[in-house]
Amino acid sequence: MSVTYIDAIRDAQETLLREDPRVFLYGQDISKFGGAFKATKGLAEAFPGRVLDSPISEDAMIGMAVGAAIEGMRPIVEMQFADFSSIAFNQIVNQAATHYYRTGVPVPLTVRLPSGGTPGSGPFHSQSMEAIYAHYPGLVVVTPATVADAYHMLIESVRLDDPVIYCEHKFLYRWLKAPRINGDGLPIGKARITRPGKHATVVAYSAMVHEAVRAAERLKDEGGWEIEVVDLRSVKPLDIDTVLASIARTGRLLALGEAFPWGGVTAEVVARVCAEGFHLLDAPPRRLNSRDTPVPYHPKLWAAHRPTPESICLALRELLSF
Amino acid sequence: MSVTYIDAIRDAQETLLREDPRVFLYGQDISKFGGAFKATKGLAEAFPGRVLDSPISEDAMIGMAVGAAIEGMRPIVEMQFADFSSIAFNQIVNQAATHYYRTGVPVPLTVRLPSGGTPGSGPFHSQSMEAIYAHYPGLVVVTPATVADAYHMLIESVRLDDPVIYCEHKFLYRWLKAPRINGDGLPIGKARITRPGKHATVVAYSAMVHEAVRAAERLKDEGGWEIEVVDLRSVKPLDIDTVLASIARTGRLLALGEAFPWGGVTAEVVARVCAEGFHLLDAPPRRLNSRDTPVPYHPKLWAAHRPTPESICLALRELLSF
Amino acid sequence: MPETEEAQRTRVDLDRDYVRDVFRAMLKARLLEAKLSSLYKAGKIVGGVYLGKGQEAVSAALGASLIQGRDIFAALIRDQAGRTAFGEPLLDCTRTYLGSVLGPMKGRDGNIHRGRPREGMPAMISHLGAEVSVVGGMLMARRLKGELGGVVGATCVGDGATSTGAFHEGINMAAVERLPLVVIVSNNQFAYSTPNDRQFACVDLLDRAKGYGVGGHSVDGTDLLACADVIGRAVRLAREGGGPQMVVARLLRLSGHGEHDDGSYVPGTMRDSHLGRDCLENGIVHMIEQGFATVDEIERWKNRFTEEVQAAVAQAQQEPTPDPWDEDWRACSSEPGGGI
Amino acid sequence: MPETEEAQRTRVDLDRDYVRDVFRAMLKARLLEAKLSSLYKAGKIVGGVYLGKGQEAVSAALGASLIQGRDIFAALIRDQAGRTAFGEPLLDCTRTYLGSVLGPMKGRDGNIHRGRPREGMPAMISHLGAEVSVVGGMLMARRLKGELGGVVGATCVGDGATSTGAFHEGINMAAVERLPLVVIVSNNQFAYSTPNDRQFACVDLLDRAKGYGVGGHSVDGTDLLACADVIGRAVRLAREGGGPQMVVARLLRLSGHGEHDDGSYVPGTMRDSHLGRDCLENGIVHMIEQGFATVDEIERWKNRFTEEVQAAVAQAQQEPTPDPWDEDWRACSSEPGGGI
Ligand SMILES: Cc1ncc(C[n+]2csc(CCOP(=O)(O)OP(=O)(O)O)c2C)c(N)n1
Ligand SMILES: Cc1ncc(C[n+]2csc(CCOP(=O)(O)OP(=O)(O)O)c2C)c(N)n1
Ligand SMILES: [Mg+2]
Ligand SMILES: [Mg+2]
Repeated sequence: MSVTYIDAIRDAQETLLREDPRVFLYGQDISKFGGAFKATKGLAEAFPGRVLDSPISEDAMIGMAVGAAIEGMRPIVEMQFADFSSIAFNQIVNQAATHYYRTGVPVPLTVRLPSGGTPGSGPFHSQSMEAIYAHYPGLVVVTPATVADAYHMLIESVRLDDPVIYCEHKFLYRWLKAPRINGDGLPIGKARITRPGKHATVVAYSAMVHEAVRAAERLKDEGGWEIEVVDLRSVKPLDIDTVLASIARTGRLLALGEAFPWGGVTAEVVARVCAEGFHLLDAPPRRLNSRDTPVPYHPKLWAAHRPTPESICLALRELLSF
Repeated sequence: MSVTYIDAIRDAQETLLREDPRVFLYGQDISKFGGAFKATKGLAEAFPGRVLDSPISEDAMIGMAVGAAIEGMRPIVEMQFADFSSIAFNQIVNQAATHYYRTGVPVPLTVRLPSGGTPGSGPFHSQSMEAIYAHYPGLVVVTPATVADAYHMLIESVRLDDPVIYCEHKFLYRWLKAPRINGDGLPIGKARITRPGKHATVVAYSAMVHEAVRAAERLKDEGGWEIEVVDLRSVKPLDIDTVLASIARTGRLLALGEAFPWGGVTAEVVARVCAEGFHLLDAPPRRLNSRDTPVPYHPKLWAAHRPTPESICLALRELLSF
Repeated sequence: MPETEEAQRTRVDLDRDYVRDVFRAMLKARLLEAKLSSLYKAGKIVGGVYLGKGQEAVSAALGASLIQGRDIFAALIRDQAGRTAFGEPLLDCTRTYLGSVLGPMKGRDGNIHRGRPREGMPAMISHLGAEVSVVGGMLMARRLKGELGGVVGATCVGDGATSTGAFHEGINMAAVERLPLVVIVSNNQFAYSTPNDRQFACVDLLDRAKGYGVGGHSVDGTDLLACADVIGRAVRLAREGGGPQMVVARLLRLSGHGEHDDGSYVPGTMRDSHLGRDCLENGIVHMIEQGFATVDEIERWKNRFTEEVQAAVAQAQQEPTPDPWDEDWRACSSEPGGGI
Repeated sequence: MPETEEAQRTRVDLDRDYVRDVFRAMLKARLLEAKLSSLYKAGKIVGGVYLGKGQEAVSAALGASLIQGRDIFAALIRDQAGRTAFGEPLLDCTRTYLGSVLGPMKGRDGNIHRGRPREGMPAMISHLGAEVSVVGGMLMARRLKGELGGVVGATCVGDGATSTGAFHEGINMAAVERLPLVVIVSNNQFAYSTPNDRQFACVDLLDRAKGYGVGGHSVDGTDLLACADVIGRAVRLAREGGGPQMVVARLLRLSGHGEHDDGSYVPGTMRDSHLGRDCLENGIVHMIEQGFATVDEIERWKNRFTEEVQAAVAQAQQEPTPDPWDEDWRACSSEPGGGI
């Protein structure tokens, strides 16, 4: 028996529903149908009246969640795809994100965003929107990369008093498996050294952590390079201390992300490292993002649009040869 | 006689309407009323049927503009405040921005966003959203800081075949004046050295250019420091060459912006400078943004939320003393 | 049919205390807003001033039919009268307008955005239509907690706000959930400067009620007693399990969009028409004629409210404004990991 | 009243060529989609497959009443029949599904998103409701260019899409502008797995037409002749200056939401009811009975279309797929300043 990443998300919601009467789920097709990705399978039956199908109204879904949170509930809203949260953008960044600052009343809601690219999904079922939400004060944005993090960080997200954007990567849903859900006890806001190394640091998050590890393995085989991989886990807050500690060991930084190249997590990571750890760097910091186009639909284009072990290795070789 | 920044915006629209039959204006209260800020005053009368009041439907306003652009028109859409473009977010980033890549058919539309903070405007009439839109492939994002740029860049925006997000700063509307509209012929995509210097470079855009110049003057008076101020003019494309050339002279960078501190233009500037001009830097690059809360309503809080000549001087002194 | 409902109205069954509450809130709000307007003109106000002048009957009829401490009232831009009727203290208003740090928003947000969400008064954001689903969510929470019995959630929007997707999604969702939501559409003929015919094409916004499957009511917003009657009934229907109710009120705002605006786009003929009647002046006549209050009583109320307003203004004016050094500049309550 | 309109229908005035066009498009689309479905099951399709099975009559009746080269047709998820009727080449379809770089989207976007915007076929984005305002804008452009005369713009949405703010804003705007827009709402009783009663609370979605001030029409979507009649008339009304028209069709999709879905949430009783009738099987009977076509003709069409489909699939399968090295990776056409 093994647990997949999507199982972990489902199980976390089951735990939350069981342990906290304030929790309820809202989203399109999540009730009897169990959701487009089956992240809520069986939960409607197990928790009658607490897993509710919504109309196709992303704006109202988040407005509703803010209202429920004001009244002390802990809604979890499933967007069918992260990309559709663009419709809820206003309610997320202007209603949910500003509420605590404006009124002193926190709004503990969690928005689950099925994120990231998969082959053949195209421009509107592949987006990574973490940087968009992280820009706004008042939101916590998490990006679990492991089965255990998928579970524990969802539990923690719902327990936080603030609105959390929980970015779950669709590519990991069924591909990523673990024998069981063993967390390492890290809280939201702490990064993890996924793979220790000493020649360069790759800072990544979500699915790109696994591509970074693959690239690191290749470079190990290829030239004995030891690449450290840091998994940010949450992009806001962003644990710059762990990143800096890693760079103190390696002297070299590659910031890696699947999102579009202008701005985003990689820019924030590089800018913070340079501001706070300039002296630690033995080489110019590098970034690797997707290409600057919408996410293409054809798998051949898609594979060339996002960073791959090949392109990561290329970037690392240049970084190492500086 | 002098021309204000808002006059320049109005005059550019008049020129465009006069010279190009494909141009029309769409927005709330822009027709007979002339717009919330009077940016379209008199234009409805001068160009009957081409300056149209829209319902309060930001999503449909942009959808409409995309459709009209497909058919060869050049719509200019006025958002009453940049903040309300959050409702149009989906149509901007998913419909307009992706259209050329997906179909090969460009959609030449311009969205005017009255942006930035003014005292007493509060969290929903003060936002700077340039970084949000710049993140998405397929959009051009411009941020004029001078009267002449307000004019010429609006003309150029409408002439471009791609969707342009034109961020006009409300604080400059009536405060910023010029004897006449004299451009320097720079195209979108080229930054300008607003004030030459040799000890440090401040990279800024929009209203912050003026705050940077003020800070530079103070430091000149105070200690003879010569601070170079670079006005990005457009944040996407971002003219990193001009920025690098400046840092090659000064060795020091302060990236300055009025937007929220996570991500944004300042992060992108620092990350690019470090990737491409690491060796030029004699000190860790610094950033100065607003504080990480919604824009507060009370003027006293507002003034402490955004960068000011004081806080810019503080950052520069630290930068110079490194 | 709503027209019939309205025509057949007999007002004998109007509760005397309720009508007097409505009227007093209208009067107090008018006096308060007149003060705010002059303070604005004197440059004493922080931010903008948006008045509910001419819309007090609608707003107060709603506020007075809600029960503070149990119901939810998401007041909007022209709801000073409704806030007053619902029981919002005057000081919440004056402190916010005058920038006192002791106000409910501590200077972080202003004026018409003020609220006390934990006390059933959500704090609106500017984006029109966005509160409808928030009130829906508050009601959903009550249902999930088993506390929905006898509760009503209400909000007001303008004619312009009906064009927003948020309004549509919010009211549709409430209809699907059959929540006790009351939405008042105050059709004051203009959204800022934009007239109805550039905002929608239906004959009457009330026609939308059927399209959402919610109760529909039409009312003359210049007529205090009609408002008390129709809005009172809509609230009662929602409270008694009748599902969402939408009330469309016909009226005119008797001020500019904000105090910076002279409203010169409103045609004189419209101002002079029935729509332009002042619900307060008109209300005074009705109150007296129908025996709800005496001339003396009204005079006394006026004096008392004038004093209350003065006191609330004076107190707020003496209070400290926010100090950036005391501000904690935190947008999250929990700060996981210790910051951004 | 729409019910009356529908009931009183006499079909004598149906244009023979039009009906035959509708039917042929239905047939061709069904054959094409059956092929796509088996290619999907064989793992030969790039991306997802969403079929219009059971909805062909509605879609084709719309497509066939539009004039390619003049009108605008924003096809949606279940509009293969409408696309075919409008004149979209089969190759546009097979190339996109099979990942040929020669397709209209060059592999950059896929399948149901394909379009040729400059030829009156906008390329939909996934976000439901978003095309309504785009078609509105295309019509606005025609008006501004003085080329609106006799033009119609049409789009289709599902029952679920009516809950989106975009749908609301788009149709309201078109109503305000009195554009010749036809919106077909195919109420197939489900949005993915979500039934009507979790999507809206009105008795009939048609009730919304009056709320928007647009023409309203109701039709049995399983009945080819009724669709040809009602939808044909709605298009004519729009074309002749009657302003926006909304048609609500009652039907069921006879497939899963996509080919990955078995649609098991649709109750058997509903499948067995009138709603579950197959508009094509049923249409064949009607075509013959009413003398619109003979058995032989239909058989010949079937054979010819089968061959056409085969040919289009075969050709697309031989064509090159996109090569990332040849791709120019440009999201802007102008690249001011030379890049990001
Ligand atoms: C989504 C959105 N777009 C634009 C605005 C700017 N705005 C503020 S009030 C207003 C007019 C509102 O009109 P209406 O809803 O009729 O209310 P009224 O002011 O007439 O009471 C506009 C356009 C806004 N607040 N929200
Ligand atoms: C704004 C938005 N939210 C969610 C989705 C995901 N989604 C795709 S199709 C669909 C169901 C659509 O139902 P309906 O409009 O009834 O059309 P049908 O599939 O029944 O033809 C959903 C929820 C989407 N495409 N857009
Ligand atoms: Mg109004
Ligand atoms: Mg459907």
